[in-house]
Amino acid sequence: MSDEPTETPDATDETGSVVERTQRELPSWERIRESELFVVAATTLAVAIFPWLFARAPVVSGVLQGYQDLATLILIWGIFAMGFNLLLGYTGLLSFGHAAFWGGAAYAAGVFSAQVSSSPILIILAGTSFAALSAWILGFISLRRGGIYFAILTLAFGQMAFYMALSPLAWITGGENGFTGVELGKLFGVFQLRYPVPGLDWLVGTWKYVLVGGVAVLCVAAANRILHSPYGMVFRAIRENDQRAEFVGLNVWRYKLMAFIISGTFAGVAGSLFTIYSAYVPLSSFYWTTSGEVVIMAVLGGVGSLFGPILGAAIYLYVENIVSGVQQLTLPFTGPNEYVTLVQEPVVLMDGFGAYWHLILGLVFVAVVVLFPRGIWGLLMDFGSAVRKLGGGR
Amino acid sequence: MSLLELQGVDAFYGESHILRDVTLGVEEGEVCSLLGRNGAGKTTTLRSISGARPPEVRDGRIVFKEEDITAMSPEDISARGLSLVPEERRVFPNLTVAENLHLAEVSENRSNTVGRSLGQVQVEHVGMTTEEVYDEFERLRERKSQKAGTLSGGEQQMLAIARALKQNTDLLLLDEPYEGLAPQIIADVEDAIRRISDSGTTILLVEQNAIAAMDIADRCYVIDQGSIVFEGTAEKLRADDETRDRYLGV
Amino acid sequence: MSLLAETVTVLLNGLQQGAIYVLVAIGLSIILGTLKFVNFAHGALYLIGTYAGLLITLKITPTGGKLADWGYTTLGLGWGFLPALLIVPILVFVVGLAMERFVARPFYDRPDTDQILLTFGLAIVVQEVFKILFGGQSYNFARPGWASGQVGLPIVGTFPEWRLYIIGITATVVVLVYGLIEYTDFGLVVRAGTRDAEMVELLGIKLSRPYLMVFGVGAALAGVAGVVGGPLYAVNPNIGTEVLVPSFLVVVIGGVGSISGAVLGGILIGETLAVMVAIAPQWSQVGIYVLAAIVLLARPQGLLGAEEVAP
Amino acid sequence: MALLETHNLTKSFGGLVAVDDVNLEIEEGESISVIGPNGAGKSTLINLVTRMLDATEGDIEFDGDSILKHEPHEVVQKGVSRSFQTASIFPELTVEENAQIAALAAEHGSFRFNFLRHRNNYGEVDRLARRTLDAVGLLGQRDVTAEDLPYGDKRRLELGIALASEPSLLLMDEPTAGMSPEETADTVELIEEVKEQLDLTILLVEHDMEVVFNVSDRIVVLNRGAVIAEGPPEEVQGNPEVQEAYLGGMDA
Amino acid sequence: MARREKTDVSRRDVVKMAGATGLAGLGVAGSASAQEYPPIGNFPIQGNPTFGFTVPQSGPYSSEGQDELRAYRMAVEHLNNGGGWVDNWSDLSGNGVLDQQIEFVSGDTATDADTARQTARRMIQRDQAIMLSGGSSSAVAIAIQELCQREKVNYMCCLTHSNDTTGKSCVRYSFREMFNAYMSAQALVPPVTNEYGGDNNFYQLYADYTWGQTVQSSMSQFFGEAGWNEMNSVATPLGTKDFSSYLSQVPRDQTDVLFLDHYGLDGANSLSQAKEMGLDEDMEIVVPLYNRPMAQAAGGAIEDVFGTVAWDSQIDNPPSNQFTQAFNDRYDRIPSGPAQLAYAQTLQYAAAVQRAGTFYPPEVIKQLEGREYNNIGMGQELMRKCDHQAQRAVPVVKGLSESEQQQGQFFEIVNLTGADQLGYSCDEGPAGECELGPYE
Repeated sequence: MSDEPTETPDATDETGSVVERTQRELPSWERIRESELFVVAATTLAVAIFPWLFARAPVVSGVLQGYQDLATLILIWGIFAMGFNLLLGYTGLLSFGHAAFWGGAAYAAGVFSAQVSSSPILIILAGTSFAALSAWILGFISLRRGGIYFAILTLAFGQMAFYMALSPLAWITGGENGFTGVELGKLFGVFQLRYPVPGLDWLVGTWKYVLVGGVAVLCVAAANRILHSPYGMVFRAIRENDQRAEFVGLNVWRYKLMAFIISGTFAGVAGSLFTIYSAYVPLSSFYWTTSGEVVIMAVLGGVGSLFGPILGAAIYLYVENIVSGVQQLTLPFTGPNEYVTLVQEPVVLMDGFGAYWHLILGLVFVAVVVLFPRGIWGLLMDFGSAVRKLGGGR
Repeated sequence: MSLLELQGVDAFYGESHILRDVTLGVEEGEVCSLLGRNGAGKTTTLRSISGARPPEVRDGRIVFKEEDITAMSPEDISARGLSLVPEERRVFPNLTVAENLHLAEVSENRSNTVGRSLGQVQVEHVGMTTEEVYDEFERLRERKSQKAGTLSGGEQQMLAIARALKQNTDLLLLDEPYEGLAPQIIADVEDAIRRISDSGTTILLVEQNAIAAMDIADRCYVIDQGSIVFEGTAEKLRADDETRDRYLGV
Repeated sequence: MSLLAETVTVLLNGLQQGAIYVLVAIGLSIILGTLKFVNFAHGALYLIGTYAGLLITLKITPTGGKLADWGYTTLGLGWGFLPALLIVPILVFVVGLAMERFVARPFYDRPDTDQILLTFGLAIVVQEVFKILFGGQSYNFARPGWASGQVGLPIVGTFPEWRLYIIGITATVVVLVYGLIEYTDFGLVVRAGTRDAEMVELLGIKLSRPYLMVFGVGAALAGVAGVVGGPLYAVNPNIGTEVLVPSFLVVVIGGVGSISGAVLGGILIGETLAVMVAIAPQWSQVGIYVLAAIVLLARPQGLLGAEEVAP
Repeated sequence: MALLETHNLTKSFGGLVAVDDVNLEIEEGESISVIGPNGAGKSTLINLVTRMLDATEGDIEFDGDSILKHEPHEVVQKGVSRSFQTASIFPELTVEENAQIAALAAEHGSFRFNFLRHRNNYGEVDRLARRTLDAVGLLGQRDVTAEDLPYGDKRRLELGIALASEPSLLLMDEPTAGMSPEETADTVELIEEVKEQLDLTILLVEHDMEVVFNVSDRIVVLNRGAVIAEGPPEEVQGNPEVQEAYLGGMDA
Repeated sequence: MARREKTDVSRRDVVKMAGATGLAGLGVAGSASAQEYPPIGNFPIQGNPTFGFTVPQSGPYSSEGQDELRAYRMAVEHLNNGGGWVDNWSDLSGNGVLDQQIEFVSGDTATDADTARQTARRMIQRDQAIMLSGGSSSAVAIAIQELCQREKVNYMCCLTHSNDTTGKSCVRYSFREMFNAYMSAQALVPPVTNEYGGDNNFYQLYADYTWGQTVQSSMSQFFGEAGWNEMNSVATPLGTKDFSSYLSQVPRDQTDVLFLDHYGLDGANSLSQAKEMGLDEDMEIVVPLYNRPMAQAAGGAIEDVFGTVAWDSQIDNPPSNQFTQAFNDRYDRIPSGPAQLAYAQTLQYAAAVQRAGTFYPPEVIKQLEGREYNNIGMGQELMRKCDHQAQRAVPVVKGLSESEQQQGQFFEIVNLTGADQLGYSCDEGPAGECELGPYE
């Protein structure tokens, strides 16, 4: 501690400025990775090659057993989970009622498409606005209480939305049958969503994917920006010590409400895209299991990061749609249908394996909660940095 | 050997080092007083002795009746005949006076919970009966079906002491029993402490009200910044102006 | 049917429907109040109770699930209902003890959110295990023969005997639990521990055992609910989660940690359902959520919640 | 006019009166210490002024306006900042971010719709944060995660957070609790430094007499919720009533 | 519902366009004969033709789904290798379909429209299924057939009873062998009036969604026409488990017959609770549509309760017996109604492909439309061109007592109400609301 108050940082602490200088000269991998441009570019690239890799690439897609629409669906849920995580992972609020925003947007988008305009962009705007508005109202009420009360209140409101759609509002929602009257027009009045993209269909498939992928990149960019805006810091401050945040002069309640609305808005974007994707709105989009699924995705993937929840969504949907169809679990490279067959006779590890998919997800989820609070993404990051260390890097 | 001995105890609250190499002993039958300013480490010492966590004792030993109790749980320590009357009394406001007292009795029926670890240690004192307690503290008898939360500060202090007496106490730890009490009430409490001491219970009294404590104590320790800075009889402390002035401000 | 008779019937129906929620909610409430532990897996205990009750009471033929695949053509002991009513609570009590020891205890110091996530995951696991073993379809849990009839009641005419038994069993259990908490040493320790756990330990009382007991008793109550509620509806792996959500509402309406609150909340929810059915059936399910929202906004600590709960 | 005034301020919990009819005036630029035995109501007083607790009776005026109707964050915005007894920081954020949060609240008010503006565009926030960290001597550790700081530095950061809110009145709740003698001395020095530098009015709650006598222009003594003495350190020290209630015993 | 042909373009159309720009589409290959028809949906087929079976494998109807899947598997085996009905149907060879061996994929619907649609998408897109079949609830069937219309893939409904499936939600690409609520009501009238008399007061509780509403309105209509007097009908919201409040409002002294228009689990609950309240002592109870999981969950409560089933192994005619026999030989169990539907629908489709000489969906559809047949054990039938609804006999059953019930046997057949007593013209009833949409 110096005796005299000094103005310049350099004088106060020389080591600090040295560190800073080295960082300026040698931009570290971490620093590049943090930069906004890099995040958006990397996301765009990943989104662009994802469907090819997943559904069409030689060997890889055969092993993965993926298909185009599942790639689309993963992005949609990825947006949902990523937005949800702004609330859970960054602000520390656990909502069990986000189905209300996903489902609300999906229905609003569907009804809008049938009644007002079938333009995909307008549909998304309509659904998203509806979700944001609902989030504002429900957040306003639910945030009166914290902790478990918040979780239970949001759960209750989500269920209320479900029962509203089921019965009293069945005249507009289609009740149990879901909403089947979705109308889809052309993107920007030009591109038919179902058409492949000329020249790029081997890569991204249809215009529908381009729309969803484009929105996904925008959402990642927006979420990334939010996290690097004052909000990102305030959210984390609230999660870690909301009393202190209040006593530095921040209106904690309003920031919490904003976190809720922002995450509800992301859920709305995703819900609207879901309507465009499936041209149908199932009643179960309001059911609390939908809220539960997004919780699982976020936690599974990793609540501490931007991309963790997207990974979580991918894993969840992959297991739900692909692994659940696996009848026999065989040892890799055994049996005739493998790309590399070592043993002709398949070595069966488990029969009727697919039926266990939900149980497996449940067990993995519990394991993540207990053992890896940073989720699978966190695990991968740790692994990555361990490898880099081994490789002699910093 | 002393009834209670602290041998070079270092205790931490999280990362902050509160007790530094504290060594003290309490002899059977005496009233020993630990004095010091607010924040000097008195409460931490008592919490360390009674097994409450935090603080964390990272170094040194606490020996009670020749048994090392450093790492024991509060209930095991209590079972060995050591009772704490904590700061701010900590009576259960949602229970009646009678229930508060009865709770202390529940701990006596603990053969099933701590019997094994109790081993051969002899329990010498048997706690007072409820009647004896009420005889001691008439006021509590009048209020026995009242919720403890509705009692006045002095009454709550009486209840906290009474509750400790109902246990099979050999050593009573009193943490600032006079805190926040009016002078007349302080006199009452002091009276009660004297009588308890006369009946043969050893007492370790922690106070920042040094004069009141010196009045009642046989022997005194003074703690400052987490270290023992004085040890001796109350007379010796009275005579030691410098210590009093420096560490106690009197 | 006269208006009076109709009203009384509706109220009686509500009481019975609320009774199951009361049983589940008391367990949730005392565990939350005493141990500060949020148990989203409480519904799973109800589920276990129901299946255990079914298997003790009857012999069933599994028609789906792995047990059927493995060649079990009949399952169950067929001992009848009364043995089930005795055995199941003990069984679920033991399950509750195990849950406290291996699930809850390591998580007492973790934030609420982690507790919710953990037990939510656990609830999924339990439900899936049942689904895999017994199949997703429903089983008929026949009411015991001695209680399957009607009883004549003044004003209402007749009322299903089994439903009266449910009200009776629930009332008895509630009184027993109330007595346990209010008039025993165990209850005294629990009530004191709810307020100031450290002080209880400083008094020489080990709390881990009473905590274990609280969890066990709470679980056993869910088990009782499973046995008496099972025969009301078809039995399938989803009943656990179905009962959980309204039970949580009961807890927050009544006030955390309060037995009488849980009773009041349960009756309110049951009556709301029953009355809404009579007035505006379309809105009956929505009604209980609206009720919960109103209560929570007007009285955040719940109707009989004494403690000011941290926001 | 005084910067902070309390009029007949009273707070009772159930039957217990923790703060009893307190009338306090703090002039701008003054350093005041509130002392008193444990349970005298010192912390309650701070909690009342920062609106953490609702007053039972009486009024609190800051800069001439009653603040009783305001939320805690609004009071901070008006210029009343506080430090907590235990280091109340944001453990998983870096030291710099800890300060930035407070600086942000100071520069941008309690709430703003700026969720799409990059943080790099807030130079003034950064400058304020750095200046504050410099003032508390933590600038060199600005990239360290707060929870990894040694205890003394955490308390320093705690003070830094309070200062980054750009207060005109700083309330400090036992800033040296749990510190070693050296740390305590450093802290006293630090308080005097920042007071000079930032032109602060300080209300200090403290039990360490050395700290109190070093730092304060005026001392207020509380006992059982009520003010029993008030005045310059030397005067208070000699006051027999204070001796009796706080330092001594009944028959001193 | 709004028409969507304007905006609807199949992927194969698009592939053509992509091809025109000189780029590889989704990989058009196929035999020369297939080239006679333009690509549409998953036509032309690459490799072996694949059928997709969407059945509930989890959830409350999973046992029913398993039975359906057994029947589907058997149907594919028979198509490929002969056996069962294949041996008797002149259209079918027993050597695959159009001499191509059939493969199949199965997927879970979980009796949830969302899951079902996701599964169907996977089958259409990844597995290139040329035909889908399955479903054990109307919401699922409607959700899938709507997708099939968009994707131009044939869909053969399995168990779906709602009027809407071939009413206002009907589509060109879907066909229903199963009868609907409208026909259930018609079928129930003769035996029920015969048993309980022609002048009764009846009361209905119905599930408040499209299926329940169509059952309710159909019962009102036909029992009203038969001279019965409807006292009231009360909607019970979906999600209701406890019907006691509704049941206690039924006026015991005036009601002669109570209709419980609930399906599956809800039906089991409402019926058990009605019996529990002793309503059966004062009135007769009718449950318009039975299925096995429901009977199982209701146990003895179904005793003497009238209802209809898709099919029952006790129906005594050569195709029925032959199916029961084949199923029993293959799986050692008695087939359920949906199993018969699953088997029949798969074979119907295959026969239509054989007749058309191509898998080209519009041609297959034309072969199915207006087809008359009498080979699946339901008497003389007609697959109507106007709404794709089979006009066929409906089995009316009565529940057996608990002691008489055994594995796979829950009902006794009371009547097989013939096709001539059922049905409605193409401009009335549900068909009046049906617009099938385009072939291509």
